[in-house]
Amino acid sequence: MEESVAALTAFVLALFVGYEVITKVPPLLHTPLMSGANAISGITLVGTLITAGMKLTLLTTILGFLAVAMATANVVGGFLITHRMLQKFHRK
Amino acid sequence: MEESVAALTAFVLALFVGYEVITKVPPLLHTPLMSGANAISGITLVGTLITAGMKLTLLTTILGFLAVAMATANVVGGFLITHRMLQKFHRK
Amino acid sequence: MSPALVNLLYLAAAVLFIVSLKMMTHPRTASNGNLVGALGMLLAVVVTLFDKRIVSFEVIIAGLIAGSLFGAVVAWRAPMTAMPQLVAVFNGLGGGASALAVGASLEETFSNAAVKTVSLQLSLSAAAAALVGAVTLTGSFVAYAKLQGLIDERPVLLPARHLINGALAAGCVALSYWLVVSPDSALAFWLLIAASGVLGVLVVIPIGGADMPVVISLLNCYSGIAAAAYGWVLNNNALIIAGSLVGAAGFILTAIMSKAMNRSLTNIMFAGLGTVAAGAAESDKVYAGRVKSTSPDEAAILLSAARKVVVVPGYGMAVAQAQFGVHDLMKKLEERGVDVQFAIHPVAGRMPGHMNVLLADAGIPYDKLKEMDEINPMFRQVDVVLVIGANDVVNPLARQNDPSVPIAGMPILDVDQARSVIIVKRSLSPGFAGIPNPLFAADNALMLFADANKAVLDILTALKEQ
Amino acid sequence: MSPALVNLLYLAAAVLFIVSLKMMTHPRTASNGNLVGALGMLLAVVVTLFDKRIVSFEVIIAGLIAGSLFGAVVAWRAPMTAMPQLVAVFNGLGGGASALAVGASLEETFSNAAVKTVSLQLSLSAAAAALVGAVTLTGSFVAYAKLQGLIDERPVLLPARHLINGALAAGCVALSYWLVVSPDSALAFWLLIAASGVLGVLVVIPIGGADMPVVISLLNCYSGIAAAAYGWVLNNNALIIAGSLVGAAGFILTAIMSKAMNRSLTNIMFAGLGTVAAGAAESDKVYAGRVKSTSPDEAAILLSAARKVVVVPGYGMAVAQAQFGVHDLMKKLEERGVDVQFAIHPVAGRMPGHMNVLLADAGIPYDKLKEMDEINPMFRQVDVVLVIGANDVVNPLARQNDPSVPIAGMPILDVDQARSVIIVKRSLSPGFAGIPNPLFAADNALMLFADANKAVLDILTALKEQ
Ligand SMILES: NC(=O)c1ccc[n+]([C@@H]2O[C@H](COP(=O)([O-])OP(=O)(O)OC[C@H]3O[C@@H](n4cnc5c(N)ncnc54)[C@H](OP(=O)(O)O)[C@@H]3O)[C@@H](O)[C@H]2O)c1
Ligand SMILES: NC(=O)c1ccc[n+]([C@@H]2O[C@H](COP(=O)([O-])OP(=O)(O)OC[C@H]3O[C@@H](n4cnc5c(N)ncnc54)[C@H](OP(=O)(O)O)[C@@H]3O)[C@@H](O)[C@H]2O)c1
Repeated sequence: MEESVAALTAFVLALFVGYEVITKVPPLLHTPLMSGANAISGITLVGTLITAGMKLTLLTTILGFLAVAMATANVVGGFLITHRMLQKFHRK
Repeated sequence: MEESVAALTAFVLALFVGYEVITKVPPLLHTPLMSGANAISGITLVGTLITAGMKLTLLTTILGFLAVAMATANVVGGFLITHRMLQKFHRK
Repeated sequence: MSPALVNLLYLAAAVLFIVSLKMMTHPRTASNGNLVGALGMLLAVVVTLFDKRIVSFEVIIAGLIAGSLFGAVVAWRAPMTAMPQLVAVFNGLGGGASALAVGASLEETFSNAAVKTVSLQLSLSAAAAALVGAVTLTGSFVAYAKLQGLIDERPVLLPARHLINGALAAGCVALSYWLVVSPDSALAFWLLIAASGVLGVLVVIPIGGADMPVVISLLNCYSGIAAAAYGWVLNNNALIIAGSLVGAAGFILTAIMSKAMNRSLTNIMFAGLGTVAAGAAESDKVYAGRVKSTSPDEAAILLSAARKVVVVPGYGMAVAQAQFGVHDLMKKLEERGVDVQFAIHPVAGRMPGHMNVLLADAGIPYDKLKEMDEINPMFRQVDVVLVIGANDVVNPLARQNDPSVPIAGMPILDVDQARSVIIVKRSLSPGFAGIPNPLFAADNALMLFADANKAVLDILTALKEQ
Repeated sequence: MSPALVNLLYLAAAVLFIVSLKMMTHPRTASNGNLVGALGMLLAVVVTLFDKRIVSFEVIIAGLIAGSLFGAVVAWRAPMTAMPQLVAVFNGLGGGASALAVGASLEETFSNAAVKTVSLQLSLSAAAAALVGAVTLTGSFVAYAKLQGLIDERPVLLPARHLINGALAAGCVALSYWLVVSPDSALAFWLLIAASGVLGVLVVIPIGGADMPVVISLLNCYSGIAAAAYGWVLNNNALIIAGSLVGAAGFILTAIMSKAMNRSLTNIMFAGLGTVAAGAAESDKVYAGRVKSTSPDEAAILLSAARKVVVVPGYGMAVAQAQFGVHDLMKKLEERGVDVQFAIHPVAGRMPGHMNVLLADAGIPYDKLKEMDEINPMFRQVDVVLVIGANDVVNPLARQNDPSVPIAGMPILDVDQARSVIIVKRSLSPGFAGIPNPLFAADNALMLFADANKAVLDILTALKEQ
């Protein structure tokens, strides 16, 4: 239970941080923000790594592989398209 | 150590929250902000309560009493002057 | 590594994510901010790989390579105009990944002969991951298919759809209950995955293509919350913090879009908007012979005689891919000493910031892109406004209080205050909101009926020939 | 109560503090925001009292009553003009409280015959609390005494003060080391308290009265960090989060003040500014017979003939307590159809937001108080600017790049662009920065030499007699 309260604390505080920071992003950058946030949501990769790292049966091996591959695609693709988009923004 | 990392997490996230929120306070309200923040820093009252709640010797009793009284003065006085100041602000 | 050190490094990764989002608040720093975010992710992954819990690396390495290749190739080859659907695909993959990972944990627990029960935490999180993950996966793919034109982007309204969806949702709840209360095999989990997957399809199908960005943003919000919940199970701060950041981002972007469209989220999700066609009678009343049309040559003369020109891009520019022509037009006019600026409405196009990305792609510097509040007071001093494929965002009907007007109360660009307005579109047909636009019949308005790209190129040719 | 529930409620208290600060971002919600903060504090205190660890309530109740009475009486009776020093006093008390509380824990541990060693966590936190707490206590009281006029507010520059302070600081470090490494009695702790207390006095004494707000804000920042450290020892999230919020607030306000004064923190803390007097020769050159003075009657005529008047208040208005007269003057002018507004420079007066509090106290609505960036572009349309006891914030020398000018680069109110400027002050003597002000010799400037309050009342009388 103690641990859960600590987790909740981090969750609540991060929500506040997220709210404050993201309301400051100008409309100009809303599309890259959307895709950048999506890339960050690929953090589930960390969870899939832990799962895939303890392979046992054939079924779990396949599931683990798929999970890691999909999460990696989310992360790599997400950061890459955001990067491509932001490269286009420049001053005169 | 685990606990310390959780504490550090809360500390770091709260610093971000504080920074984001407080940079949004307009100069109009900087004086009440200063005194309001000071009132909140009176949260050490909670710590002094825990200490004073386990009285043992005469010396620690006196110290505990003084600590609680001083921290309470900080809290009560702090919120009160902030309140008085803010009562003055009104639209036409 | 000691658990404390691992957690400290996860915290560092989370701080990098926060810094990354903070750097996104300015176009000068945004690009580096994205790299900072990627660095945070790299740190989190490396820390995880060094953590004691991982015993076998083959599957991981294979997955990392396969996923990286797929992600990189898709992201690298996609055109800038396909950004919304790309975000949907990647988001869907992320949601699916967490569902599968939890499924693997579950199967492993059951395959272990010694263990006959599953902890409450695991079964709870498995139910949550299955629900959110599968809905995100299939919902995002439907959104992708609609935007990519693989399936009809109009709302597909099944008869009794609310009933079917309600029944499916009830089934999902029942399956979750089974999974949590008597977890004796993984069957409940996979059934739940299947039901949620179907639900994801059925929920998104009746939403019009134009509302897809809202859906994508909402699914993004979900996947953030799911990541945070997953982090709670693993007791991992990086997941918790990153997840809630993403949740907040998705929520705020969704709210901004609904607010700028002046519609509630419920309306977007359940009203099946996008099927209504404007009544012909109504538009006849508005336009009734008062619409003046013009030619590219005349437009070129007007533009080159102006001192101050403002371009208002809209969804039609995106459809026609006219942004490159617009860039050349801007250059040509500037050569002739005309001051050219761009007025960007917050919901022009079909996703937040849509126009900005396209114009930036065409090489137009971002300091020429003005936000609505900044440029609205200046329209009185503008000689010519060139509206390219925009409609709702310049519709003066929005200023009325009439609740039957779907965009009533939405702030618009006050282009009607300029000396003259040239509107490029193919016909008098309405925009996303499906209502006529009195601007087209205004005294100072001239219609240039053509595909946006063709019109811009024709004006350019006319300018060169002058 | 279970520990988890206690922690949950502490988290709720912390969230209330955050919400409280968020509500401080708008004058409409700020007052309720303060109440929300007080509610959070009440919650934290009640939770603590119900927590198992507390066995004896007599001392606590006595302390709560004594502290509440003292705090309430002092806060209730103090005039609005004494706000900076009041904040200093309360902040000092808070710092002292945590030092004493840690001292009590330490004494108790040593008095317990069974325990012969102290945990590293306790000794570390004891050293930190002694240092920060005692410095905050004595430093705040010196700041109080300076602002309250109990001691000379000019910098007291001891010979070899850097040497003495350095030696004291080294002593503090040595005592802390002793306390942490071989904690066998509380002696090291009390010696450390004494040394830090002296250090607090010596560090603040050489700082000029006008720089006190920066010092107070910095000490506020320290006490926040100290509370967070204390929370780390007690493993209490309410303390950690509230402490870091306060730390951030103190830090940001300090930074805003230094930046607006265009000075570094080091300069404020160690330069002993406030002793320099402007060279008479230099000011002769600037003013040399070009200063025109005026009378309250003439000022009244100018003001009542104006359509737009802007009042610029400064430190002199606070000294003369002229805000009530200013309020009446505003009313009178408005009766005559004159548009009156106030231009508030971010560092006018002696603490951030100083002028706003005084003018609000006098009943002037806050929508008449304009920030610098908002009003600067409008001065060209202003007929009369009435500068009341302000000097540095309207000094055009700040626009120069000359590094010998202490305020060079500080943004100022562009009052010299108005049609005419009336400056109320008692003499040509300089303001806080100690430099002459070319504005006083400008063609469109008129000096009204008098105490601010007297001048305002005289103008008011003249207006009534007109
Ligand atoms: N940005 C967002 O986040 C977002 C999200 C969801 C919904 N929306 C909604 O989308 C709308 C955006 O307004 P908008 O003014 O940008 O677009 P709009 O109101 O949808 O109008 C687009 C116009 O472009 C014209 N068009 C289409 N293809 C064209 C082509 N190839 N060449 C020239 N013109 C073409 C169409 O007229 P013709 O057919 O006559 O050519 C149409 O009237 C708003 O109602 C908003 O609420 C926005
Ligand atoms: N606000 C902050 O946070 C803060 C903090 C620390 C330092 N500061 C500094 O304080 C200064 C503030 O500028 P300011 O323009 O408000 O004040 P100022 O430059 O200090 O000038 C105040 C003027 O008021 C006049 N005065 C004093 N008593 C008066 C009375 N009874 N009646 C009429 N006039 C009186 C003085 O002239 P006479 O003696 O001729 O009357 C003096 O020139 C800046 O340099 C700023 O950097 C501000």
